[in-house]
Amino acid sequence: MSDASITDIAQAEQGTSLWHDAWLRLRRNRLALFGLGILVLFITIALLTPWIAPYGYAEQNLDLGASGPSAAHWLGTDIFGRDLLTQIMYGGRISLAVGFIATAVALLIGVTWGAVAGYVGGRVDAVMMRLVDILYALPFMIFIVLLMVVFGRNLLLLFLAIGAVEWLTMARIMRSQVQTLRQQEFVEAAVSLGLSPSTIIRRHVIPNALGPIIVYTTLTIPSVMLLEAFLSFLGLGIQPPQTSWGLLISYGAETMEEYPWLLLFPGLALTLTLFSLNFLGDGLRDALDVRGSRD
Amino acid sequence: MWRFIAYRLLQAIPVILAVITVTFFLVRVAPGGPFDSEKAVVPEVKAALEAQYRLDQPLLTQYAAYLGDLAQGELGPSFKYPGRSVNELIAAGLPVTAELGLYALLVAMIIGGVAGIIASLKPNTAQDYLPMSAAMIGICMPSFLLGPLLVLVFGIYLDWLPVSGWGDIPGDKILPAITLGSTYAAYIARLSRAGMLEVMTQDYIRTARAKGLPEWQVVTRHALRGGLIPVVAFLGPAFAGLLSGSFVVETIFQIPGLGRFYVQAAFNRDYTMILGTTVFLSTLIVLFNLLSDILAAWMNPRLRTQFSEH
Amino acid sequence: MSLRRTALKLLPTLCLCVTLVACGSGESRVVQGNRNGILHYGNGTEPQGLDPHIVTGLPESHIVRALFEGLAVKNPFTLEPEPGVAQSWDISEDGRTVTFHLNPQARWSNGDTMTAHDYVWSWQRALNPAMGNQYAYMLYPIENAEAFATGKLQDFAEVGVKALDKHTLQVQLVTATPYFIQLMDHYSTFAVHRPTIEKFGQATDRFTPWTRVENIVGNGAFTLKEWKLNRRIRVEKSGTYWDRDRVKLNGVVFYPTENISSEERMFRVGQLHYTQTIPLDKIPVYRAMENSPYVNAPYLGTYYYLLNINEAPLQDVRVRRALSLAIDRERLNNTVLHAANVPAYGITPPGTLGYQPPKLFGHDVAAARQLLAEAGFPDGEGWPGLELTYNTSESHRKIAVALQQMWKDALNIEVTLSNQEWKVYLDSVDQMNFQMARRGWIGDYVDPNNFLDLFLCDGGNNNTGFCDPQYDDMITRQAPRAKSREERYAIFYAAETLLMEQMPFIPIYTYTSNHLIHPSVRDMPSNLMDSLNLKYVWLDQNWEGAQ
Amino acid sequence: MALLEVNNLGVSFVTRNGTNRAVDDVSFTVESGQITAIIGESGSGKSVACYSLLGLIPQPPGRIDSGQALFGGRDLLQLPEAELRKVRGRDIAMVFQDPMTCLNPYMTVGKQLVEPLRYHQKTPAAQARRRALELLQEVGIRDPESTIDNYPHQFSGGMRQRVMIAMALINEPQLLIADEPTTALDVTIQAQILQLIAELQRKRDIGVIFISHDLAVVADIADQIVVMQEGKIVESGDRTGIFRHARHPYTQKLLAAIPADSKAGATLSPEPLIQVRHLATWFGQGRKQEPVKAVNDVSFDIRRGEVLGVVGESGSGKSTIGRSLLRLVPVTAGQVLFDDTDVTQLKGRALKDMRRRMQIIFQDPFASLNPRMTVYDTLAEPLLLHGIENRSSVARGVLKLMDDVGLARNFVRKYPHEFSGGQRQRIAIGRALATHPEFVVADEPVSALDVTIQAQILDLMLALGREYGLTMMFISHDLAVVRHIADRILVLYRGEIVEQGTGHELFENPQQTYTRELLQSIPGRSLLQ
Repeated sequence: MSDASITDIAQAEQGTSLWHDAWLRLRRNRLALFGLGILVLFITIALLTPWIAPYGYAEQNLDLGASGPSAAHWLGTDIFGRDLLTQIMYGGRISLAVGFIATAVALLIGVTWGAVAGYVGGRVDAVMMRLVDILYALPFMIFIVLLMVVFGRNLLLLFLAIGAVEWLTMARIMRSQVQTLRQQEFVEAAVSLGLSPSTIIRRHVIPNALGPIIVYTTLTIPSVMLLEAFLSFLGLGIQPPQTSWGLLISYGAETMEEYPWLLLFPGLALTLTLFSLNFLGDGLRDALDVRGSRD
Repeated sequence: MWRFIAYRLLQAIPVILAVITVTFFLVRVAPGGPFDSEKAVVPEVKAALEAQYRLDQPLLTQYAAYLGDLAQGELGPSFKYPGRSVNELIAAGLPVTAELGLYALLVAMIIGGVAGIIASLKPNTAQDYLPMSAAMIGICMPSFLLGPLLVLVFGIYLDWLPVSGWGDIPGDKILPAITLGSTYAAYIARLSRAGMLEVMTQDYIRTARAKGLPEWQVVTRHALRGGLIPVVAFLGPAFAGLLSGSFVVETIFQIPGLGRFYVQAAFNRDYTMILGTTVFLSTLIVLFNLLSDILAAWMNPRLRTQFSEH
Repeated sequence: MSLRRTALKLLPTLCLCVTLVACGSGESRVVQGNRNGILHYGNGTEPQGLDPHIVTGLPESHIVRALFEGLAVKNPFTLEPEPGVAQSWDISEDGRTVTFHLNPQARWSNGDTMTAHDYVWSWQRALNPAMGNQYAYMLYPIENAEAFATGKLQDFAEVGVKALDKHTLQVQLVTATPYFIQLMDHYSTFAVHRPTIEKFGQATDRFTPWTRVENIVGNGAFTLKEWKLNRRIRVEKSGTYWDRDRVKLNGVVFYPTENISSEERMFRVGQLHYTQTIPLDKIPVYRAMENSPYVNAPYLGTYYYLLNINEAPLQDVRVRRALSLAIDRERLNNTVLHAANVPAYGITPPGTLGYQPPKLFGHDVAAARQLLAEAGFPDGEGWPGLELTYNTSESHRKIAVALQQMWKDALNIEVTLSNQEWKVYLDSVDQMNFQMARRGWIGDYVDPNNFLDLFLCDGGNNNTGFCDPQYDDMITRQAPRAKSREERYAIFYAAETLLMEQMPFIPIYTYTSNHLIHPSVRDMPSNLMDSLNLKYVWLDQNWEGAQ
Repeated sequence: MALLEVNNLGVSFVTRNGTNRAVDDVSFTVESGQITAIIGESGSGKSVACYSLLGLIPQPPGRIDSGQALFGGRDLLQLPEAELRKVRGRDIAMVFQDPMTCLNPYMTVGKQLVEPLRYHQKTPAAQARRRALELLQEVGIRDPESTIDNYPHQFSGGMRQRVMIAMALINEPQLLIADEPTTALDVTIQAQILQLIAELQRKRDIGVIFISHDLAVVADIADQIVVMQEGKIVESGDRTGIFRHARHPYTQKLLAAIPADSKAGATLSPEPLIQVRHLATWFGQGRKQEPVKAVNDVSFDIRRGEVLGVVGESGSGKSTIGRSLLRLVPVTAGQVLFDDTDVTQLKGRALKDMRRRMQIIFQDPFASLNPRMTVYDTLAEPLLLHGIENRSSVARGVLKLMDDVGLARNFVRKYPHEFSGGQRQRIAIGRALATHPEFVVADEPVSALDVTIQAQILDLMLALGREYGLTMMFISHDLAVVRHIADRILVLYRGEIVEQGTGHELFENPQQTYTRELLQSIPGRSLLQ
């Protein structure tokens, strides 16, 4: 074998997967990079919070009470005189974890469920989607209260409960995507190669349906963060003095006139996350759409 | 067409039946009963109350009796509001919530549609980013935040609009509709932008341009219809969502709608009310999904003729 | 495309709407109300119903008490009973026989005369177990009433209530009950109109439409004119009420103001004369106002934490006392609660009809640490942890969070919080499935007994596991036999002292009522019961000039 | 004076990878009353040159660098957008390639038809409608009164193209630009449309620019021919000049690519590899509906090493036969014996093994390749699946396949969209051959390709067929192509076989009218004989 063909083989074997290529393309998208940067920053802060937070998260100063931004408390304090910056940092730990993990759970279930239903079709599809319909219609609150009573309160359950709700829409989107993809000739080609349905779904269908799923995912994460606050009110979520952005925002909303900073800064944190996610999501969608990079 | 509708409705029956069954037993196992209150209830009184509501009978008997009533369209008496039937309560709340939902949907479509279309005409420019960013804020702005904010600004500081009520003071429907619609506006903006972007690359748009039509006519006459089909398909689920999700807005604005009943029923463990609203809403969801499918099909002539031929 | 056309058509309409309303909302409801004598009243929630023998809540009571009237009525200024349907009453020497003389002018709103028989029939209905009246126990002081209400006695004739003639009602009590006359102002003892109820079903049916606008017959100062679910209930001055000349309002509109922030905003723009309550953090703002509409008054209720004394480490009284001593109630009240309440050190609100509860302890960190060390947890060492359960609410959370930190700071112990949805919380408390739980008790009538009998061994609302025969004896046997109010209060004082030494609960504060009341509202005094008597209220159109 | 005179036109596209000069110094003229054909393969700039005249290329990324286009004394390239709009659809009208996508599916044909009239002439609605009806009649729509309010999907492809033509002519333009107007149509329809355009042009005495990749198509109608390659005009002249005396090698290559010969009959083993017996494939349409009988009671044999051609127009069931053989659609009845195994009965493991032995190449190389898989992944997948190569040897196997199908090795990490149509089809062929199949179904493998590429791919397939010892089923609507490659041909009409024989037999002595009709429609036939 000639030298040339050896380098060819080496080149062929060098792992440049779809994701690697997507990353290369993503690196050229400044907005997406900005989003990614912010997210990485937030996650890093969240991870380091116990060491870098200016105050203890339960540390109160009742006599100080709610005070606006100052040199001692950059973002002000809440009614207990707790440092808001510290609260937001600790809240971010919970919110980001809930946002990402619960969405990942929803993604896993929803994408699998929708892909199978859409690909297999027929009766299986009908039964699977009717199940989704039923779950859609159940009174969510009762369901949550029951979950809590049966399994007790823990964070894992919170993730599952949220995931259990959010996957439904995910499954629907996935299914409709798959239904159109199923007709495509490259799927037919895969069938004629003798690939098993599960391999076809995994290798040929899902990667091509990712675009809308990614966009929906980036919208899901912030709404999951807010949902967490609601569940906390039902008693399923986290307990004081632990906090989350969703809770901080809903507390802040109560006193938006008296202590506007209590709403403004947590709201800013969530909004920034949402925008970053969105830029990243759109960027990722474009990056994964290998055809788009032609123009 | 009719066959299709009949088929879909037929399919809905087992779904709704399953929803009823699961809900029925779900609420019974949930902790706390309808008669629990902070001051302990004398056991004899509690027994008397339970007897009045058939709660002393075996669960399966109650279930069968409930289904029997349901078949006759009876949703039973409310636990929380003695002297009122669930039918009556739903009948009182539905028109209000439906009206609110409709306005909200209109707001969502106007704001979202316009934002999405404007954004799609010049993708990846300021004309795209600005309306889409505004739409995104709508998504992360929950109604418990947006509602009071709007009230403070327009109701109190500017004193332009009433802070609450429904049909009592002129203009009191505007803020609730905007609050409820904004979240959906954001989704519609994204959908219509994506839809329009897709359509604007179609060959028939080039045909329209080749005819010499000015750009705005190309957009309104040729692109809009195809571009908005995904939006129309979204309207059904959205309206169903508006109906069941209007609780927060109804509470903030003191609106006598169904959303409050739906959520409070769960808080009160008002068994018949939970079941009644759930059955009712799940039926509505099915109907509206069907309706928007039909509408989307009707907007697409290819599907329309398929329907009418069948 | 038709969609576009519709949108185009709607556009001008929308623009018009905006310009119309942009001119401002016009004259406010309050200004209109002042002119027309209509009070706009924020009433908390949609009433469950208006049947006096079914309803249980405060919002219901406000409306029911406008539509009905008891035999005796509490004067809103003094809380002393004054004539209602009964123009006078006699109490026998032994205090066990009460004879009411009904006002011959008392009429039902359809014109029927009110009779003593109405009361016999109504009380039978109120006590009938099939009725499921949760406040039937208000009539338990009457002889055999409890037996009848619990189904042990079938024949109502044996219950101690008799119509001597058309206008004379005689009641036989189990034992002398000083607060019995007061109970006549509670809606569960109100008379209801028999022909109306029977027209729509059996006496004890819960589901009949007899309370609807078109059907209801009452005997109060007002009559029901409009009932729009979740929207408003409108009542108008009654033309048949015996004391109608004293009634100054032409009508009242009750609003189900579920959301307290919304209620406050409605008040601010002049949609309400009166709010049920006020968001905690708004208090400083309103308090600082000139001519402040903020009204704060003592209220007959106590906010406390139940301690489950069957559970470690709370079975040790030293731990219980340490927890209580470590709380700086003054500081809590002055910071988080915006000084809106009164720190409590016992169960009975101070000044309950002249009774002053003992104050056995205060904020004493050193003593608390000492007690905890004696109990085996010096500086929190070996502390097994403690969970505080409360139902989801902004103010409960605030108090819990503040106390959690106080305990941490003072005793170096961890207390975890657990908020629960309302019904779940009720279930937990009822099943004693908690270690420490928030609780509030609002008095049904103004008497220390109403608070102290909570902690009887078989008290349905005890929920602590506390049981002391000596305490039971003092409350159930010694106190009713007391010859004088002083003697009775002394027994109560001793009993409460015993209770607070055992500390089966931690008192936090005594409730106050917090309202926003428009300055034009007159003669709506605050009182311990927050008792609303609309008969006296009037609206001053010239309130601005008057000030 | 010429109707349109284009001088030194230059258009470029600015992309991330630099500026791409799509049209380079192009000059040509169009006379009134003549058809000027612009010929070139995709990417040659022929469409861009015409679109840029009317301001129809998106700017950016497009950019007109230089030149002028004189039309009626004005330079179109200098006109402001508003003026240009008045020219578009009124003085110069266009007909596009794919009538499927170029008509607005959400509007009735009537509404679309009158739009140019209503917009440019402000004609009253009733009058415009009358005019539309007349024109529909003229372009050969039967019973326009009842079909004018139908939607485009209710018309067949040919009818749609007639509607497009009517729409272009409704303002009586002086110049008609037809961009590959027949490429997406069946041969018989193509012949009709070509005839229609020629007729209308003569009758109205207007100028026509006819853009096509296929010289044969314009052989009968063009007056002037312009040949473009890579943005430049390589040769131009009148029809006879180009066809008889082409000077430029590219033009000669184009002429040579027109398949004109029958495959010489080869000696084949008589042993059949595949025996199809009473095959029927029906598609249900709901319970009460009559099923679509796509393939109805078809029997034939394919001998080992044979290339069997299957011809028919769209809807004849030719694709369904191929897919039925491969079990890609459920078969309703009948048997497919492959080496004496009934393929229709196979399940699970046995089916998977059978799939290795039979492969398919699809028409549209855009759709048949997973857009998110590189060439390497696409080719490695079957190799690994069937254990032909293992993890360590798979790279070598992939490169071998690329060599076989004539793809440069350094393309191995590229995605399908980075390739031209011909290259993509090579990848698809490589994928099909990866499993070392015995039998390959080629479903219109070249009809989406430019003519010169067509010839290359056909030659490649023949060569590979020999090398791998393949038996092949070659499906096409184009009789000329099939004749070139197939040993034996089946003619399919409405799900049934109407005639079969060798290419030579069919061409020289067609038995059925339908076959004759097909033969008549082969474009440029007159010229070639």
